[in-house]
Amino acid sequence: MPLGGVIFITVFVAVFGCLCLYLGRLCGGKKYQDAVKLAPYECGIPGQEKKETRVSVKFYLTAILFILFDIEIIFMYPWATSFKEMMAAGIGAYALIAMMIFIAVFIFGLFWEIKSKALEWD
Amino acid sequence: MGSDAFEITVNCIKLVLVFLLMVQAVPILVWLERRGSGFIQNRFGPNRVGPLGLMQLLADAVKFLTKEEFSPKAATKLLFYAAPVFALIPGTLGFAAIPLGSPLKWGDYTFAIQGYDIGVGIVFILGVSSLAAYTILMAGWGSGNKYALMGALRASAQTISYELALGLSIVGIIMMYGTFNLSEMIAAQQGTMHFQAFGNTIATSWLPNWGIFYQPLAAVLFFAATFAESNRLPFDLAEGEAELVAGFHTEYGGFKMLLFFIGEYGHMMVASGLMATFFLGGYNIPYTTTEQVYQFFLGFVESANAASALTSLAHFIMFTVKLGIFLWIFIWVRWTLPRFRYDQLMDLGWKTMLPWALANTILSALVIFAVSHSW
Amino acid sequence: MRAVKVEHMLSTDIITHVGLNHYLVLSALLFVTGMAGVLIRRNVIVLMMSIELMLNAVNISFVAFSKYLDKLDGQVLVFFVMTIAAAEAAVGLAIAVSIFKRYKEVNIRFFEHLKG
Amino acid sequence: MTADSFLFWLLAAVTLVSGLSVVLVSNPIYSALCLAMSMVGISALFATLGAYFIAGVQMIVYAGAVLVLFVMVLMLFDLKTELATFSRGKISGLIKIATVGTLAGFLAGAFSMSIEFMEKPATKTVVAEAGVDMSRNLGTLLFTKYILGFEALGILLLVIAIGVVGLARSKGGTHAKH
Repeated sequence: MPLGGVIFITVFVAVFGCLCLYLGRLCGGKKYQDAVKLAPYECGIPGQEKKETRVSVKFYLTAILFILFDIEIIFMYPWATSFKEMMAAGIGAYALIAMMIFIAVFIFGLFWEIKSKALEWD
Repeated sequence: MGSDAFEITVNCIKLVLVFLLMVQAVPILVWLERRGSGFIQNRFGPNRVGPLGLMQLLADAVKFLTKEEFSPKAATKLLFYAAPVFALIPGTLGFAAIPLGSPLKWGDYTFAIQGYDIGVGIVFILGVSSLAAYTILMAGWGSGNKYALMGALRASAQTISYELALGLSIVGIIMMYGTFNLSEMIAAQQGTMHFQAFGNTIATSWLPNWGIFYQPLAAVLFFAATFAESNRLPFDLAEGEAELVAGFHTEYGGFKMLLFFIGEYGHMMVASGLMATFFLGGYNIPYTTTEQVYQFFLGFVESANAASALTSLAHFIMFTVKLGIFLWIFIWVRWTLPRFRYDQLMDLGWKTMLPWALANTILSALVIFAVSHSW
Repeated sequence: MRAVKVEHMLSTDIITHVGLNHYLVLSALLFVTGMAGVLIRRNVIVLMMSIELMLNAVNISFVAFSKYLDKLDGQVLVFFVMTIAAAEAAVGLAIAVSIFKRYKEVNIRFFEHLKG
Repeated sequence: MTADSFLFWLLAAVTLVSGLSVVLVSNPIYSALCLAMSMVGISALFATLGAYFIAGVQMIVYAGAVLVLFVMVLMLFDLKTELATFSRGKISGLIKIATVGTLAGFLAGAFSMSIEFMEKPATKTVVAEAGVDMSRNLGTLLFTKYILGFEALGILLLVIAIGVVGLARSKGGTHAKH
């Protein structure tokens, strides 16, 4: 079972990364800290106190649309693997039409989003 | 993982070796990138330390090591330190799932020249590489710096947007080979071009049986999407210096930065490996099948074990060459194309690549359907 | 019969032989964890995460049944559950965010004032 | 202890601990990250059950998409501020804990009782190890028996995609604050 290998290498890499960090801490130069150095880096300008960042709502709208379309794409995967087998089994035309209806819905959604300017960034 | 202690041990060592292969490729790639960009821009690049500047890698590593360990006050310590460690994981896990050479038959054992042979190869790699978004978000938010946060949000929005085109462009390939398994895909691309159409076999002897000849559009889309996935120029909006300092790793330095570097190059290697596997026949030597190569080596050495080992080695070298070609394209593109604007980037992902990938899927389905009947 | 069963339980069999039961109990524990989250947390986004946890607990039992009853239908259902869960998360977050943008509030108690 | 059971216990522990910390950690961002960890654990558990394709989908959809959305929203709006983590009230808290406890008991009891009826199929040795064949059958099943549900989900996703854009654009309801 490859799962054991996956877990092994994950743990190994994590340990390797931690060791690297530790090594960096061990060999790192002298510690010198003052208020300016510890402040968030803002290209030399004194940082603003409040980190009230006005972020565009587009980011999360993109993320939501990503989820929805991603699932539609994932639905195509099992179909894609079994398409040839379904053709061999004689239900190829049926599978093709079923998928084309699904893709038509997908395309309609995509063009709706483009038309409604949900994907505009400016 | 294996049936007996010997096999398990070998498999574990193999995994570690694959990881080390990935890690040690990073300094070479950095050197290549710096020398290559010097070459492209008609300047020297690092050429002082050692022959051709090769020792520069060592000097850089030592420099990274001696940098002061530092974390800003506003940082959330746990996330700040966890992010670089996690940055290694997606690339490593993905790279270990790519076959690097033909399976080595040694006595009763068969060792796949890859970290692990996962049945659903592509799905696993896609799943693992989608975890990379966490690294970026953790680093950006954990730094407590607004540039870092902005860079992280941009980077993750970009990554997930191009994941759509990436995921959709390979549907045609999965359809064509009828499998998720990378080894089976490579096996299907052996020899010269031949395929079944309208009930009879069509064969040519002047083209290798590579995926790129069946799915050229998918190849372009996939390769473009992987650039965005690995945050490389021309899509490195996450670190547009003019606006965002250095993106989500603004506050990182020293070894932590190095770990991010390894993660990024790991991404590039996974992308190049997948490109080679899907479109250039993986480890196959062009125009030949694995069996032919094995027979060829069997003519030189008597033992089947040695011939199998030599076959694996030849295939591994072939794969490395293909990997190198794509990695070089990554570097080449960096100094050829200008950076996109953010809205252009998103438009390209959603409004151009996604519809084209859809068109590719529909076209592939129709063609496969039409061709498979002898009407 | 009973005594045999008890002895069976006391041996390390329960640790070394993982079966359907183990997966079901794990799924139940996860489900209950998620439910506890729904009941005791106040942040509406954490509530949604707890609901995701509950749905996933159910998915575990689906897949476990699918394996031990040797039928793939369970996996198809998992597929559907995932879709519904993702859709629910998308809509729920959209609502939560639009309320947050307007009222700067993500407390679930606050949402009671929004009725009628 | 065999390798399989060791993997199960390890993954079960990871999943449960991170699941519990989703509920118990007060910072929502940590909650979301713990939930992501838990999802990865669940995905690995699917793999131990031989459902490799579903495991991959779990990684892509949950760990890679849904939770990224959660984390993103939490970071965008910095929602951790000034909010009591747990709901107040001793009595209602007691009732809640009792409810959860009872439900847990019921579930565990129901499972352990129902298991006796299912011992026969449970002992049956199961499907092929390779995950590929499974997912292939999955596709066929999805497109024959569950075709209606499949198309319906396609339309559901379309409706949600349209609705979400409307929601994200909405300027608020009828009950304006000021």
